[in-house]
Amino acid sequence: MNPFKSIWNFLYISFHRLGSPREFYTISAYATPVFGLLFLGLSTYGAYLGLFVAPADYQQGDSFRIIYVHVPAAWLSLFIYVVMACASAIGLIWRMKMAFVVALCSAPIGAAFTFLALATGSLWGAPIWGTWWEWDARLTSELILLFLYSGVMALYYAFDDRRTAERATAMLAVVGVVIVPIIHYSVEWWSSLHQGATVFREGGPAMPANMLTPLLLMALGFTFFYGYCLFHRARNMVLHNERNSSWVREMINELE
Amino acid sequence: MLFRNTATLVQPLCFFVLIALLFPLSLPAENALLQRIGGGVIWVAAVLATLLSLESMFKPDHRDGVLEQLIISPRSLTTAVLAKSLAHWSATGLVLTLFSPLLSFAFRIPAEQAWVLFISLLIGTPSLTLIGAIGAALTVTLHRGGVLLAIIILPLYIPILIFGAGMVGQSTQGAAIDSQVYALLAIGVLATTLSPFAIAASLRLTID
Amino acid sequence: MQAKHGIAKLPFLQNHCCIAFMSSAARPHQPDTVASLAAVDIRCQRGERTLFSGLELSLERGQCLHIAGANGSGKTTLLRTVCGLRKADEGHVRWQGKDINDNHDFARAVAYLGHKDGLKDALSPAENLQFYQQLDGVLNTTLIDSTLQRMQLLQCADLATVNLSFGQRRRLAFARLLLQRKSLWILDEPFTGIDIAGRDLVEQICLEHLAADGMILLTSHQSLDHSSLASATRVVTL
Amino acid sequence: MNWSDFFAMGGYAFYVWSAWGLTGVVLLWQFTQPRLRNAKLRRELKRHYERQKLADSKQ
Repeated sequence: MNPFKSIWNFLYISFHRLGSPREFYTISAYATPVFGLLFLGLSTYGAYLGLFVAPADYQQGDSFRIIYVHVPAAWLSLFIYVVMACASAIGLIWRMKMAFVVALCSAPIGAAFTFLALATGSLWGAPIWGTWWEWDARLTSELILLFLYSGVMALYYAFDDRRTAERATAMLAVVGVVIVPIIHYSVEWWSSLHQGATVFREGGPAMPANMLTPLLLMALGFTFFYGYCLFHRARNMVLHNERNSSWVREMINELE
Repeated sequence: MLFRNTATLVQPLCFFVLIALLFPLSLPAENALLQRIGGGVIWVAAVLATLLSLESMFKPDHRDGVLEQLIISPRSLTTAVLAKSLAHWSATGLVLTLFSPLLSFAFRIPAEQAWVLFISLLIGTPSLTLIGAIGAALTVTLHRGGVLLAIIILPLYIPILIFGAGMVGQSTQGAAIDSQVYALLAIGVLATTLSPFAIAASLRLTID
Repeated sequence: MQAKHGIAKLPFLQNHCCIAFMSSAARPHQPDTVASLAAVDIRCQRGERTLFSGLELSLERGQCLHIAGANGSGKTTLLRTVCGLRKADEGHVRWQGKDINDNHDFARAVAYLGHKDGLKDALSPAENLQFYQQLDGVLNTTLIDSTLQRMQLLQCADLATVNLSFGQRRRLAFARLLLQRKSLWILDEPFTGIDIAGRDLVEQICLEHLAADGMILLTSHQSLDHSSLASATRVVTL
Repeated sequence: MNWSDFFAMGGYAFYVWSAWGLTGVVLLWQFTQPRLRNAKLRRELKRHYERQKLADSKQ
């Protein structure tokens, strides 16, 4: 059996096994602590590097260290939205309950990270711009993303029947993800209309290595944190949704 | 059907004009200021009027059961929904666009910019109705879906608003506006091709 | 060329009904040869409560199936699942062996009459029927008048539907059913709110439909034993 | 590496530490919320099942 075939049907089987809430619950029991540990390891190390070791930026001085919190949060807020949209699409196409659970559990985490990105962004810009809020392209896109998240969550809680709520929210997430790049493009154009390129640049690969590595570590660490919270919330949701099924009853009764 | 009860025709229009007129009343009414904000204000009024009238797109049909018949009929729901959206646009978007030159006088917008505003509304409002219809389809079964419709749809309207109002702003400074025209047209094409499927799917999702 | 790919030219733009855009001229509906409806191991849930599970249903030509059951036992949900408005949580509904999901033949064969009668209040009965005819791409007003006459609604054919009594509206909804000439009728509480004369008329229509190899799936509180339909009816209780 | 100028952060202490502090708070909150919900959920489910056992035994 050539390797690709075996990898493919391993993915295929695990994809389906993850599909059933019970399998997910047992698998996630192991995966959650692993994610937690990875997050702790990476982030503390990244934080240590970012705060202590990395040299101050020649122009912005130490306020530049906020980047180690702002960029991972901003990147994650977009990443989580895309994950939510993919999970929703999977849920809608193959009718997988678990996909909806993943999508719905990601929404609050995504919103939290978007808020975080907004707050740290304005904190970072404050000393430079002198104001707490600046109509800068990235901050405005984050703000709109925050409204998208709240729209998705508001729609979910508006329905009384859970099944319709899941499917409607999934549809909104999919429609949203199609429009997010357009929003980003229009905001970029719009902000270039008002003032020139913004003062604080993203940093990005142009940064020297010792500034960049903590950034990557932090971003990776946050992603595992997202994985950890997602699995935790998903387990709760699975318990709640499947409470009438026998395996949940046995599990709970065993606990006494 | 829509033209039958003219009420649904006149209401968005009055709402549009009223909102637009609020601004000159509430702001110091010297010409320079009015002219600069005119394009943006009229666009925001158009967005709000469209949003308000979206409610009456699927709710009446849902209430009397016609929507169910549409869903199970052999006729493809997507074309039915596209036809319904175009009919709905002609009652709201089109009417607002035709009235916008009148409002431009109230805002002392010179003829040349008023013409640009007219074009931007003409191109932009169909996408407003089409994308808004997705939200209307999602919230059709809810009793108090109005506010929710605004919350989920307004973020999606932002690119259209930016390009539409931006087009007028650019033209006041005499700058070239063709990039915005292309952007709005692109969004329009995207909306007309993709959203009917999304609307039909949303209806099938929420009606059961 | 235009007829070939079936885009019917807009017969009358001044017609105020926006659905007149509908394309693809429809072929006349003859009841299909092998027609059978089968529901296999269906489970339906409302909220967290499972209404029924593992339900088996089958319906052959010329048969009428009466779903009996207390209020809230899921009769309406079952009907809406069978007619495709709602997806079953588990199990399949098959028409001629093929799943009804996105099944064009099934869509052409099924007609549904629910609690909501699907009539526009602002339109008159004649216009309502005209709307449904256009939906199938057919237009022949003589058929409309004959159906209305059959349902004794001719005298109020041009009154706005909002002024009709509940019984008259139910008869108008039945007129729509007659008009669409579909082979499978799914009726939710067809007899509620109809007077004795109306009830006989409805039973008469159903009998004719069954005689013409049609199929009926209905729910009703009253038992059908004493009615003329009893002979052709099987009863399933939820 | 003396601690005092580390905390001063080149004059931007307030901004840097509030940014990191906020991050800590948000992460902590995202970390604990599911745990609280989990505990509450388990208690509710336990009571729910006991009530059902009671209901079954009564019939």
